Amino acid sequence: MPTLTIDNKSITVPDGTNVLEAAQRLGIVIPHFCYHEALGAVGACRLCAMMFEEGPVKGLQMACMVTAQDGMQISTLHPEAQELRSHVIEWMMLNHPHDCPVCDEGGECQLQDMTIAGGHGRRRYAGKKRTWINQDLGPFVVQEMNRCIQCYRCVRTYQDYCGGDDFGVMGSRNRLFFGRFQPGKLESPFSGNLVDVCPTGVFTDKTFRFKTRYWDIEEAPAVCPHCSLGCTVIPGARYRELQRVRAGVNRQTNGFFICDRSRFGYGYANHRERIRQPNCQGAATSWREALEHLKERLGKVVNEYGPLSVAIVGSPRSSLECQALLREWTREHGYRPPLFEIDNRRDRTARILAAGLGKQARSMAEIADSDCLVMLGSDPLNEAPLLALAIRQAVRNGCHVTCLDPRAVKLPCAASHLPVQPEQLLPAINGLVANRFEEFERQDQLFLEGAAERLGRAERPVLVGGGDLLGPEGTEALLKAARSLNAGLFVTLGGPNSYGGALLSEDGPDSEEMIEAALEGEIKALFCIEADPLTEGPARSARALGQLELLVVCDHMVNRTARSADIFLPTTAPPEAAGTYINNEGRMLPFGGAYAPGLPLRDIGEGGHPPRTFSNITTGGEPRPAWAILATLLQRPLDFDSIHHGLESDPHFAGLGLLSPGGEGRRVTDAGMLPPAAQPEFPHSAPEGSLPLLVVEALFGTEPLSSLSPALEPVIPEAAVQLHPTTAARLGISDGETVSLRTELEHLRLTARTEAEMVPGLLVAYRLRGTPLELLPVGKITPCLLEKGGNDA
Amino acid sequence: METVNQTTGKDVLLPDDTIEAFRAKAADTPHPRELIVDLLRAIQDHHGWVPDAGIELAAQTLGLSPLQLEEIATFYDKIYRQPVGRKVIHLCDSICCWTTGGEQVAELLRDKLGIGFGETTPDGVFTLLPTCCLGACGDAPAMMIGLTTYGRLTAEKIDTILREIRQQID
Amino acid sequence: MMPDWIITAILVAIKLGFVLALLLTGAAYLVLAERKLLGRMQLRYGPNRVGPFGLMQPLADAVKLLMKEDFIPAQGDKVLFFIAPGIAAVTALITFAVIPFGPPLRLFGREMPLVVCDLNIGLLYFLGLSSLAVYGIALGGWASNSKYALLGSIRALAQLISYELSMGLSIVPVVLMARSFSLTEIVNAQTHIPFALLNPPAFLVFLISVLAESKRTPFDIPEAENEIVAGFHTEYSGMRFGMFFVGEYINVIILSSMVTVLFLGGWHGPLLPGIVWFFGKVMLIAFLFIWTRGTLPRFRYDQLMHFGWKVLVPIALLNVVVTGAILLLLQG
Amino acid sequence: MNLIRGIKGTAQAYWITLRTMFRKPVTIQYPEQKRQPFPRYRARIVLTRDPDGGERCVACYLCSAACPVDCISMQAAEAKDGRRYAEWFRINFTRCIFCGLCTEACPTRAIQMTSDYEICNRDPLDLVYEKTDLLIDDTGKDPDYNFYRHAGIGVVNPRGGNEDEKPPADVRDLLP
Repeated sequence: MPTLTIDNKSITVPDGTNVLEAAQRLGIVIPHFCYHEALGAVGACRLCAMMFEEGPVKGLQMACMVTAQDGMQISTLHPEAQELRSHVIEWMMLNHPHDCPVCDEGGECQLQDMTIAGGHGRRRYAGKKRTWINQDLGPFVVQEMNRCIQCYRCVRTYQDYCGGDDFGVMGSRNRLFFGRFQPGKLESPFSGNLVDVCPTGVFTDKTFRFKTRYWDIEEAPAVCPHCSLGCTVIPGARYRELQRVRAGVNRQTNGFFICDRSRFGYGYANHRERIRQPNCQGAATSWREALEHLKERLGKVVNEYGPLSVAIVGSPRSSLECQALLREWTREHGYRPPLFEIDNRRDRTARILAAGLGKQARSMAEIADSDCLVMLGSDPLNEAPLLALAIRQAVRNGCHVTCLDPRAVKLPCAASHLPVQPEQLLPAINGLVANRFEEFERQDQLFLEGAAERLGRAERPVLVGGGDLLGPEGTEALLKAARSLNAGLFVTLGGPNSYGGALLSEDGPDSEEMIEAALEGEIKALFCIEADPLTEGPARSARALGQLELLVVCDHMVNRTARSADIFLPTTAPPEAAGTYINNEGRMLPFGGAYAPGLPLRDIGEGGHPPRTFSNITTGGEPRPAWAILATLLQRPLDFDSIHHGLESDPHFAGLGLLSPGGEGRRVTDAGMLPPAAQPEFPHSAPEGSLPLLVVEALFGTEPLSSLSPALEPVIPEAAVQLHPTTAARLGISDGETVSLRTELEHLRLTARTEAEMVPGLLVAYRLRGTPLELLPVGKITPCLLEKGGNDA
Repeated sequence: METVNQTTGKDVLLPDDTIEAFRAKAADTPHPRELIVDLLRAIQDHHGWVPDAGIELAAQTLGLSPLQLEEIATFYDKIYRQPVGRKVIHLCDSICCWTTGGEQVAELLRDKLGIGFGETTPDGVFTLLPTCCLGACGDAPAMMIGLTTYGRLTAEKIDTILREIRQQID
Repeated sequence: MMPDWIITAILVAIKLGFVLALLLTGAAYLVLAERKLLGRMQLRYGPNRVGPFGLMQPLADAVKLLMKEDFIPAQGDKVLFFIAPGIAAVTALITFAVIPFGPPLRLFGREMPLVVCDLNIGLLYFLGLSSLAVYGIALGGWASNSKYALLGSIRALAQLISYELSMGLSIVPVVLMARSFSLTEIVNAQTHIPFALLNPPAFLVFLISVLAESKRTPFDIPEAENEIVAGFHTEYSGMRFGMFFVGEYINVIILSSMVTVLFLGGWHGPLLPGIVWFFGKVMLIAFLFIWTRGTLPRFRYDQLMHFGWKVLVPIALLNVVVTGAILLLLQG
Repeated sequence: MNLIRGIKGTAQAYWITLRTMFRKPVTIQYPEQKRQPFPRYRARIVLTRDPDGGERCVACYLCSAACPVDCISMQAAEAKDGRRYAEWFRINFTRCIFCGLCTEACPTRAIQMTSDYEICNRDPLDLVYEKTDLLIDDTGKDPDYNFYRHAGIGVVNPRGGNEDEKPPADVRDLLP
């Protein structure tokens, strides 16, 4: 812990801190470009010069390249240092165009700030400036190379940190071009980070192009709702339109970066089909009337059939506050205990994990620090993209990654991948503990023994699981394995708040029981809060819902269930209201509401022009947070304090009220909790000649919220079925051919894609929204018949 | 040198056996990137310069992305990403050569060849390029053609060299 | 012949009607006169848009005040808030009851004094009512539940109490000289020489105290607009504010009348009819009020208190003693 | 002495106000009599055009950021040729205080002030000016300035074709 003095202020910093970081801790602003906390220092921009006056290092040095040592006396205001900085920034600005007024970075431009901070206020260079022809980099990022100052941050982010190989730097000397070999879409799923990381306007957000300046945008730190990792994001809105999402900083989860699904999948909040008014039987009405009507209908059902005839389905998309009030509501009125996930498999997986995770919990920061990772049934780039980035960092630090998965798992780093059948995952996990792999072929045995051996040797091993593929049984086995191997555990779950729902539902009933009860006519009223049983629930949901007398849906997106609701109450989208999510490692992460809901100005119908008449009422401002609707029904005060107070009586949630949005959050306290009773799944009877079909998540197009985003439309994959070349050859199918796929309920026409790295004998398809594939449960094996052609269908 | 595939009549960047050799080498090395310069030079030797298709071929051969090849190809000025004459004259314009009459040599070459820097003679024989240093300051002024460095250039010497090369080619 | 009491009643009604009309129109046009005069003192025209020379301005103001939104502060004391402007206006109006504004008139064969009610303790009645007027201000400021209003009314209370003392003391010599509390008697005592000439110190002290009593410049700290918005009537609007406003200007008329009655010989004067003399003198004093407003800046609060207690009160006290001594000597 | 000076001073003040009362007022009776503003007087805001007739405004939002009373609002948009322009532009003249900070902030000389000060109106909505009300067919001051001739975006001239620019560079070029 060296102590050094900068500008006559002393500070003690941890070993290995560089002088620039030490100065930043002291609040001293020193211009810099190439240094970035996540990327490290390379001393390339020559801008952070400081004068080292006394101590082990002497003279004018780049602060980012000098490790802080005891007894250093440093001056940032030394005339020589100041002069050097002002010259360096002037060189950098030589070719920079005077186009700040038409640049989207203007106002939040590090170059603007650093130029002024560096002491270069007026351009002396009157010569001609270098220009470039830009490349089209796809639907997400706009390039404007004229503005480039060659700091290399983009390349270091894209290639080194994110592992992309289609973007880089070309040329040499004063002629450097940062781009692709040929114009085209940036292939990395983390390409949007170029926007955040570029200190000037070379890379800007195409979806945000020319929309708003930094000072006009309404922002609040929030938690990404598109997977279970809980990355910190900062959504920004103007004129009631969610216009962009940028990465927030949370050193425990996402660090400094986010994935493109998180950044460009925000369009759901502005979706044109979003219903923004309460309605009864399809007719728009007021909140007061809708709630009166709801109470009346609910009262009637309760009077006639008793309180147990009312069932409630919550959702992993809902905030913890909403889920807590749901539980209270059912307890107060004696309704059936609520469900927080309608997908039974995901529900049980989350509950088993929440009950047992305890000390085995690891954060993404700890994954990046791990020295041995074993991935089981996890495909991070498709299921939880930021996890892939954490794994890459671990690999960069010398970690070995082993991956067992039926799919062709692609990682942005080196990994040894063994394709296994989905049902082999469980024996593999048990085998890792016992180091016995009799059920596997000889070659696979060797692979697995190697993995087990590395796991035993590792100091900070982590088992990474994909909840969808592992299922409840696999997760339970993985939990046991992690405990007996004394390894960390990191399992991705179904939704952003699956963990919170799991903690609240404990060993309560599951959706199978509820649907069964509904089919037997015991349930007469169903209350869906941001849940969509018709899409996500068991196949029998439709029949069960047909027997209801009252279906109430509170949601901010239109889905199958919402369309058939008797009473629909509009709720706010995640960026429109505050709340708390608990991510898959049990970290409580509060988020703030960035803006108040309302119909975007652009959609009001005057061609984007604001109306000329002034009004106190926000058009389309009716949506309310789901928790607020519940609080109104419960006649509770409309603030979080009482909800948090109620939750904190449960030891899991200790300290919840102290957290604030944008912080690192806090892991839930490990306290005894009952997991649901084990219930083995029985495979469907497979018809003759059928193949197992595994439906999985994809990076784009399968997550319910982001798939509504128009910005992602160009990157949503085709509806295809993946199969191993040998399987394809056996069926006489070639790559790119249209095939017909029959399941018990559906008949689809898809494109066949051969994939050499996946396991033979299995079909894999993405659960694309808006196609019949979305009705197939994720992670479950569905037997199906695959035929060539399918033109008759 | 065979530059046209006899069966397809198209430009061939590299004979198939050379590609296979590189592919085998790439499979053996932990970092195929180290073969980039060799492969690009091989293509250049064979084809004269490296077109986009050459970059793509090299990328595919080494299992890398085209960009990773292009990064290297555009970095070195001795790898030509645009068509050049059959012989490329790299004339040093660094300080030592400049002080010993580099400018006059440049003038002379421009006159003799009838082209400016970066241009190719109409007969496609010579391309004239400046280069920042050839490491031949002791023999300044210097130029390099192919793999040969010529020092202490004078008008007569240049005449002789150009004539010899033309003769070789013919 | 009508019964005596009916005639009395009719006469009283006529006088009341006359006085009321006179006071209200007087107050209204005093406002206009003030705005015009102040305008001219500041090289402006003053109101000149409504009617010829802006003569309809008071009417326009009245209509405006009547049409304005009547606003009551949410946390205010509603009852007191209603009452306070009434107190201010009514106390001002009924003070005039004891002021004789002309020589007795013969009407219906009876001598009718030109005073609504010739009380033998008229002076005490005036002093009493002027003390009561403080309630309007104090309650108004309190009921508004606003810091500015409260500050304004506290200031008003302190100021009025302080200056009432010197005012009362400066009247004592008048009573000594006139040997009566009846205002008619006091006027009659000045048939030849007004008390202003007989006892200039008492006149000056009274004039200054009266300025302070009316809360006008340079003694307008209760409503000092650049410190406390508008003082005690900050929260008032519409006609309720109008009542405060009218009360203030009626007060100016009454206090000018009191100066006339007590020191300037009332209706006494050569050639012209008494009533003309009386109102002429009143207008002169009123003009003095306006002129002062156009001339002097506002006192600071401590200066105000200093002046009241350390200058006016001692002078008035000394004057009482000196006057008494001189009167005793003259008698003896 | 103090007393005499005080009395004299007070009397003098009274004399001055009395004397002033009889002077001619300086008021100008506005609607009937109008005053010619000084040449550098700055009032009603307009949007000017560049010498080529295009809109100068690039909707950079700087004027709305500089405006102390928040009376300017706009939305930027991109034309087919890459030109950034204001999709709509609105100045609420009921709020404008004619401080001129917007013209100082304007990097393209688009927003300028005129000497027209008579913009009172009975209906506040008539004082909310849209782009069609603001845009004039003139360059105002700096008649030769066209932002896009200097910005390097390639709207007026092809990229690299402006006066102070080199032709576009190419990393594949043979020359260093």
